[in-house]
Amino acid sequence: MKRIYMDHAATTPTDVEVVKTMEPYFSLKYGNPNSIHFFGQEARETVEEAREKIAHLIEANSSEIVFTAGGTEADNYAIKGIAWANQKKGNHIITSKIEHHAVLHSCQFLEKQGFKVTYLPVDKYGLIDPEDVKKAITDKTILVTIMHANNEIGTIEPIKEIGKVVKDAGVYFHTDSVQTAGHIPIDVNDLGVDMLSMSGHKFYGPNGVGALYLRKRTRIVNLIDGGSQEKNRRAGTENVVGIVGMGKAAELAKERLTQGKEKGIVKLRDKLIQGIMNKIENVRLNGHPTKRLPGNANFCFEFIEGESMLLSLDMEGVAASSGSACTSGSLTASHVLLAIGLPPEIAHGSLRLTLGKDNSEEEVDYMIGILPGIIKKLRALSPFKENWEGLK
Amino acid sequence: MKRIYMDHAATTPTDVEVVKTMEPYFSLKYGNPNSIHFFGQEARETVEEAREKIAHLIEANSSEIVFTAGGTEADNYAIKGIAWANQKKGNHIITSKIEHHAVLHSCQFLEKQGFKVTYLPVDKYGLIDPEDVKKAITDKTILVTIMHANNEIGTIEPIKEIGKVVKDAGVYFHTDSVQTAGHIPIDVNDLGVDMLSMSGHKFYGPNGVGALYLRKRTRIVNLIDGGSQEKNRRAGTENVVGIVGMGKAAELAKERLTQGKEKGIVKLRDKLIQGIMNKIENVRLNGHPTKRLPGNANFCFEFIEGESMLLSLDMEGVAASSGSACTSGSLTASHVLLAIGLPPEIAHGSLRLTLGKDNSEEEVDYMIGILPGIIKKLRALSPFKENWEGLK
Amino acid sequence: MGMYSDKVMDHFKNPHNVGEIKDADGIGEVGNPVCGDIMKIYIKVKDDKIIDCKFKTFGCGAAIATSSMITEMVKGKDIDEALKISNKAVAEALGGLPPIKMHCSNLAADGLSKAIEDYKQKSKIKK
Amino acid sequence: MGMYSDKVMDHFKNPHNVGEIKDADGIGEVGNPVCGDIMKIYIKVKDDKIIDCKFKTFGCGAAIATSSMITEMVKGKDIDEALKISNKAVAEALGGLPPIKMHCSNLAADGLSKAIEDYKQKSKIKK
Ligand SMILES: Cc1ncc(COP(=O)(O)O)c(C=O)c1O
Ligand SMILES: Cc1ncc(COP(=O)(O)O)c(C=O)c1O
Repeated sequence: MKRIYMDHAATTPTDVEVVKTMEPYFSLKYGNPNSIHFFGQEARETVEEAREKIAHLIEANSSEIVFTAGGTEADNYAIKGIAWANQKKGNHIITSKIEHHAVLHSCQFLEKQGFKVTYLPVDKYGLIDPEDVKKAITDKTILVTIMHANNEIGTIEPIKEIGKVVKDAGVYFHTDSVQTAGHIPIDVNDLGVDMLSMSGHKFYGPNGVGALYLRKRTRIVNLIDGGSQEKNRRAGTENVVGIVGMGKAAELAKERLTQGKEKGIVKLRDKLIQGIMNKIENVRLNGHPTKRLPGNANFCFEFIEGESMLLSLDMEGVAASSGSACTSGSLTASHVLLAIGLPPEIAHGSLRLTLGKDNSEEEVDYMIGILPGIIKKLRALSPFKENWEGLK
Repeated sequence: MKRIYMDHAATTPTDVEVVKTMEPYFSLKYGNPNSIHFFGQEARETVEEAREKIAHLIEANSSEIVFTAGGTEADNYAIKGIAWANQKKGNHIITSKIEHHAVLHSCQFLEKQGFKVTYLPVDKYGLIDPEDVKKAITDKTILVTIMHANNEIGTIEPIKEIGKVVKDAGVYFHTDSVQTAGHIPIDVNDLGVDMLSMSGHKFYGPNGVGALYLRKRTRIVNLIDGGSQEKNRRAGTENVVGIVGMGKAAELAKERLTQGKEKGIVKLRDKLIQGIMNKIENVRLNGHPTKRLPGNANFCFEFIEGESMLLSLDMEGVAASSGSACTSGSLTASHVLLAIGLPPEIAHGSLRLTLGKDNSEEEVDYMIGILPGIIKKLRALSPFKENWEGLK
Repeated sequence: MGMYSDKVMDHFKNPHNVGEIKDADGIGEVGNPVCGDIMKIYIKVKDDKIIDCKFKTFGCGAAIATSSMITEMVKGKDIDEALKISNKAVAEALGGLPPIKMHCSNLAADGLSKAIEDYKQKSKIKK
Repeated sequence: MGMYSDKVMDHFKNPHNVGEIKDADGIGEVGNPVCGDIMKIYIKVKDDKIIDCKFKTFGCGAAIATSSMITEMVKGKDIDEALKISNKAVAEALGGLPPIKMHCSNLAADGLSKAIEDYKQKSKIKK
C-alpha cells in the first residue's frame, strides 16, 4: 500500500543526507569527545561544528547551546534548573494552559517541591495575551515559560511581545520551540528569550537528541549531574552521532528557510484546510487561521471520535493524529482543545494533519478525496446528531 | 597510520551489525511509537522487542526496563528519583568514594536539597566492605548506591554481598552497571538490586541511549517529566533508533557471554599487564589483581604525568586514557586513585588501557613493545626521581 | 502489527448490525461523551428471546468493535443467557483488546444489560 | 585536529634544552605535584645576559611545550628583557593553548622569573 505520512508534528523521517552525515560516527570515528587521543579529538571537532550549525539556525552564539537528549529534557532542564537556581529570589512561575506536557508536568513537579505556578488561559485561537503575562508577574516571579507554537493546533504565540514584558520585569523567559525550530525563522535576540528548547527529530534530524539555548549568564542548576561535558552544564558522554545529525538537520533547515521553502508548505496546508472545510459539514478548524505553523491543520468533526478516524485513515494508508483521549493514553480529551473552549465531546473528534517538506499536492488531493467518505461512514455509526449540544 | 583503540571504557565502536539493525528506523520506519497508525505501531513493536533483549541480558522482566538517554541519566534518575519519592521515610543515602561522577554529583545535588550522604571508603584495591555498608545504615537510610565495577581501575565490587545487607535493612539498592553490562554475566535477582544502570555505547551499542532496570513496585519520582512514554516513568519521544541499537547490542553481548568470550579478553589483558610490569620499573598496577573487568588494565608510572603519556601514545597510534587532572578537565587527580590511597603525584601518572572484543594479540604486543621507550623518554624530562616520595 | 487484533479490525471495518430499531423493546445507553465513549444498544425481544439487536456508537475502534461483536453474540439468545455475557467475554471473542482499552472502551455488555433491564421494565408496565 | 597546535606538538615531540645545568646561576621551580605540574628552569648568566637555559618538567603536553618554548625565547636575552616575557607571550609563541590550559599548565614564564630572581639573589650575596 502507498503510505502517506501527515504526522510530522509527532516525528519526522530523518533526512537521508543527515543519515549519511551520521554514518561514519558509529563504527569508524567513534571516539569519546572527552578523550585527548585522535579518536576523541576527531569527535570533539565534529560536535563543535554541529553546535555552530544549531546556533546559526536560531541566531545564537554557539557557546550558548547545550545538547540534551531531546525537547522534553530541554524543557525539564530549563524549568527545573531555573527554579532550583533562583529559589532564593522567588518561587513563582508563569506558564500557559496549552503547553506541552513536558512543560506542564515539570511545573507540577515543582509545585510539589513548594513552587507556585500560574497557568494562563488562552483565547479561542489558542493565543496568549501579553497583557495577561504582565498582570501575572509578581515580585516572586522567577520564570515565564510560554511555548513558541502549539504542537496540536499550530498557533504561533506572540513571543516577541511577551519577551518585552518579561524583560521589563527582569524575569527569566523560556520558550518551547520544539515545533518551530527548523520550521519558521527564529532569532533568539529578536524574540528576547533567555532559553529556548529544540528537538532534533522534529525537523528531519535523528531522535534522542535536542538542545537548550541558554543565554550567557543565565543562572541555572543542572538537571543531569555527572561528568564535565557541555561545559559542566549537562553530564553524560556526548551523543556524537545524534549531535552530528541534529547539526546537519539544522544546516539543511536553515537553507530551506533562507530559500523561503516553508511558504510552499503553507500553500499546501491552506489547500488541505480549504478542501476539507468545503467538502465536509459540521467541521471546525482549530487554531489561528493565519498565525499557525506552516504544516499544521487541525479540525474537529462533530459526532465522531478521533481514534476511529485515525484507524480508518490508516486503513487507507494515511498517518495522522488526534487529541482524543484514546490516543493520548489518558482519559480526558486534549487539554489544549479544552483550553480553547471546546466541549469534551467535540474535542474527542479532533484530527491533526501535519504536513512536511516532502508531502506532495497529490497527497493532499488524495486526503481531501478520501476524508468525506470516512467521516460519513463513521457518522452513520454515531448515536448523536439528535440533541447534539456540541458546536454551533 | 594504523590506529589501535585501547579506550573501550570511554566508549566502544558501534558494532556494524548493530548499525545495520538501526538503519531502517531513520528514514523508512520512522514512526513515533505513541502514534496509533502503521508507522507508529511498527516502531512500538520494535521498541518492545529491544526491551525484551535488554531485560534478557540482565535476567530481568521487560516491564522493569526503562529507557533513558544514557548511563548518566539512569544514575541521576535512580538516585534523585528514590530520594524525592522516599523523603518522608528518611533523608540518608549511602554510596562510595569511588563512584562515577554521575553518582557522586547526583548525591551532591541532593545534599544541597537537604539530604545526608555517607561516602564509604575503599581498600587499596578499591573494594568496598559490605560490613561498612551495614554499619552505615541508619533508620533514616533510604538508598544505597554502589557501583558494580569501577570505570577507572576495573575493580568489581561485592554487589551480591552488599545486596544481602541492604535487603536485610529494607532499603533500596542501586548499582551503576555501566561498565559491567554486556561485559560480565549479570542477574539482577542474584545480585539483589532494585535498580541497575546501563549505557548502550559501553557495549558496542549506540551512544545517547541507556536503560534503568527498575524492580517492580519501586517507589520513584520521575527525573524527566512530560508525556506518558515508558509507562509514565520517563517522558520524551522514544529514541527508537537508539533503543533498537541498544537492544541488538544486548543480544550480541548475551551471545558472547553465553559463549564465554570475555575469557579471551581476560587472557589478553593479563598478557598486557604482565608484559608492562615485567618491562618497566617503578610501575604499579591499580585495582584488584583478579576481581577486575575483563578488559581493564590500569597502571601508575612514577615520575611522569598521564597526559604526556597519552599524547606520546597517540603519536604512535594508540588511544588510551588517564586519571590525571589534565585529562579530566579538573584540577585534582582522579578521586578514585586518591581513594585507594595513592599520593596525588602518583595518581597523575596513571594510564588506563581498556581492551575490547576486537583487540588482537598483535596489538597487545605492539603496546608492550612501544611503552617502555615512551616512559623512558618522558622520565628523562622529569625533575623528580631524586627525593621522590611517591611510591614505595 | 497494529494495536488491535485482526478480529477487532474486521468488526471495525465492517461493523455488524449498525443502526437503530425503531420499535425496540429495550434500549441501553452507556458511556460518557466526556470520556469519548457512548454506546446505544437496541434489542427486539420475542418470548424472552432476543430476535434482533442493533447499535450506534460514538467512540474509538474498541468501542465500535465491541458493540458490533455483542450484537452478533446475542442474537437468538434468551435474555437470561444474554445477561451472562460479560465485557471480558466480548473482549475474548474479539481475540483480546489492548490493556488500556480493557477498562474504558469495553462497555458493550453493560449496554446490553441496560437494554435488557429496559425491556424488563417496559414489559412489566405493559402487563 | 588535536587539542594542541602543531607548534605545541613539535615542542612536545622534540623538546629543546631538556636537562639540568649543573653549575646554574639561577634555578626556578614552579607548580605543584598535587596539580600534576612541576617545572624547573635552570639558567646560566653572563653579564646579565642569559647564555644558557634548560628545563625539567613533570606535567602535561602544555607544561612540557611551554617549558621548551621559553628556553628558546630566552637565550641571549638580557635578564630584564627576559623578565618581561609573560606566560601569555609563551602561549602565543606556541600558536595558542587550549583554554583550560591557559591557567594551569602555562607557568614557564613564572619559572623563568623565579630563576632570574634566584640568580639576582645569589649574585647579591656573591657581591
Ligand atoms: C511543543 C513540544 N514540546 C516538547 C516536545 C517534546 O519533545 P521530545 O518528544 O522530542 O522530547 C514536543 C514533542 O513531542 C512538542 O511538540
Ligand atoms: C561507571 C560509569 N557510570 C556512568 C557512566 C556514564 O555513562 P554515560 O556517559 O553513557 O552517560 C560511565 C561512563 O562514562 C561509567 O563508566
